[in-house]
Amino acid sequence: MITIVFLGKLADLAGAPTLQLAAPLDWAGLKAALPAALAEAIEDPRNRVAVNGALLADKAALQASAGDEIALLPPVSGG
Amino acid sequence: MITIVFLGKLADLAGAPTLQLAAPLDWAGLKAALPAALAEAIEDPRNRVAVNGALLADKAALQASAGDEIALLPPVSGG
Amino acid sequence: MRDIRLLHQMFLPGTLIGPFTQANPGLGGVCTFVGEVRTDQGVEALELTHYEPLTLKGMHELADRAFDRFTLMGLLMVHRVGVMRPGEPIVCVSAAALHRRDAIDAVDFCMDHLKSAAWFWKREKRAKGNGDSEWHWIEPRAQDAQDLARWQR
Amino acid sequence: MRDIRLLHQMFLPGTLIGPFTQANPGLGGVCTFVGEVRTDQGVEALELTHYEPLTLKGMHELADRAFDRFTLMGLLMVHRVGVMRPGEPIVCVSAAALHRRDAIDAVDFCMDHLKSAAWFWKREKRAKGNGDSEWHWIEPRAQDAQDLARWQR
Repeated sequence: MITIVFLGKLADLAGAPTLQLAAPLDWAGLKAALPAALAEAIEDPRNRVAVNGALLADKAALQASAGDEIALLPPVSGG
Repeated sequence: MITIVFLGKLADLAGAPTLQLAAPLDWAGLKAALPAALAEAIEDPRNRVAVNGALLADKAALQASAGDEIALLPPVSGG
Repeated sequence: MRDIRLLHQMFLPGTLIGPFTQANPGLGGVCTFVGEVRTDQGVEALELTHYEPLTLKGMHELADRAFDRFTLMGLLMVHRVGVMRPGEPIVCVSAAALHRRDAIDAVDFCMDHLKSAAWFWKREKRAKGNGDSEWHWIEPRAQDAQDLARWQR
Repeated sequence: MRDIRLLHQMFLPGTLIGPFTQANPGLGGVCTFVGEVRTDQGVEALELTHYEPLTLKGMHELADRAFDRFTLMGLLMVHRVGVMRPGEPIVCVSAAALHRRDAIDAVDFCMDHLKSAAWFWKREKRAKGNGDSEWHWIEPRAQDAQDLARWQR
């Protein structure tokens, strides 16, 4: 399984802070596995993606396998 | 009498932090009453003069009478 | 002396700053900023969410940049996560240096980055008219981008 | 809350900052700078001379300008005079505000002015080669003028 972690308001859209999905997952596979509103939200270029704590320069290049953790990161809040 | 207060390195030149001089005093009278080295030092345009805690805009306009306190203020130190 | 922490519980800044100052003997100055949850009208609580693998690492990278950029003897950077009430401290940054400009600028630099470029997501619990309350996410502000731009070089 | 003082005795900044913070409920942030006598090679003591009728009045005028220029809730400005040993605090400035930029900038502004435009004369007691020591007056530095120029407008 792959753990998906939703941060900030993405957790509201997901209805939960995490979700387990079957491995493996690429970007298209991840979006297909998520509810439409969430799949659309994570396409926003300001949303970043990290795999096992490492930020992806290009989230479309996502490749995750069993045991990985994918974090979906909306823009951080201001001061 | 008039009290003269020497601040900073002027106190070293004067050999004491204060001095009593006979009233009244104007700028020429003050300089004449001080040792030459001190009279010269207080002519430095960076040296300010206060009478009873009020800075003089033009120290040459000094007019002090009995009971007054004249403070001779060299440039303040830096940080 | 370098002390970078994420805290899950209420903290008292004074208990951190004294030991931090003592740990940097010979310093010329210490600048400290403490941020608290403001008592804004109707705000009942503030929640900060973090993502551990990025948030703490990001704070360490920020500290590295502060040490590179300023001549520092020590840096303390402590940030709360979780739910906080108005009046509780959120963040404490303290910088010790030989010269005041380094200490003050390092605190300013770290605060601007912690506030708008660190991995924290914030929401406020605000009272509604009917006696209930509701959580609202806090968005980035234009002022944040301006604050950060001051440090670009 | 406004607290402006000249102190003739050693003080502990922590004992001032806690009550100052408490005295400004609802604040968003507090910035504090504490300056200490540096332990420079061969420096045994620092003496600050002041002229009471001008020095304290000047600190109050500086506080007035800080309140005019920044949006502050409180300002604490405490300065030592007399003879101090390395490691002793000389100055403590703390500003409380709703927003961090006001608090940080007010401290920066007050420190630049206290360091080079306030009525203090400083001399250092420095060790000589032969075991004796000698007092040396500290002159203004070019850096001080640059620091002050940042606030001209």
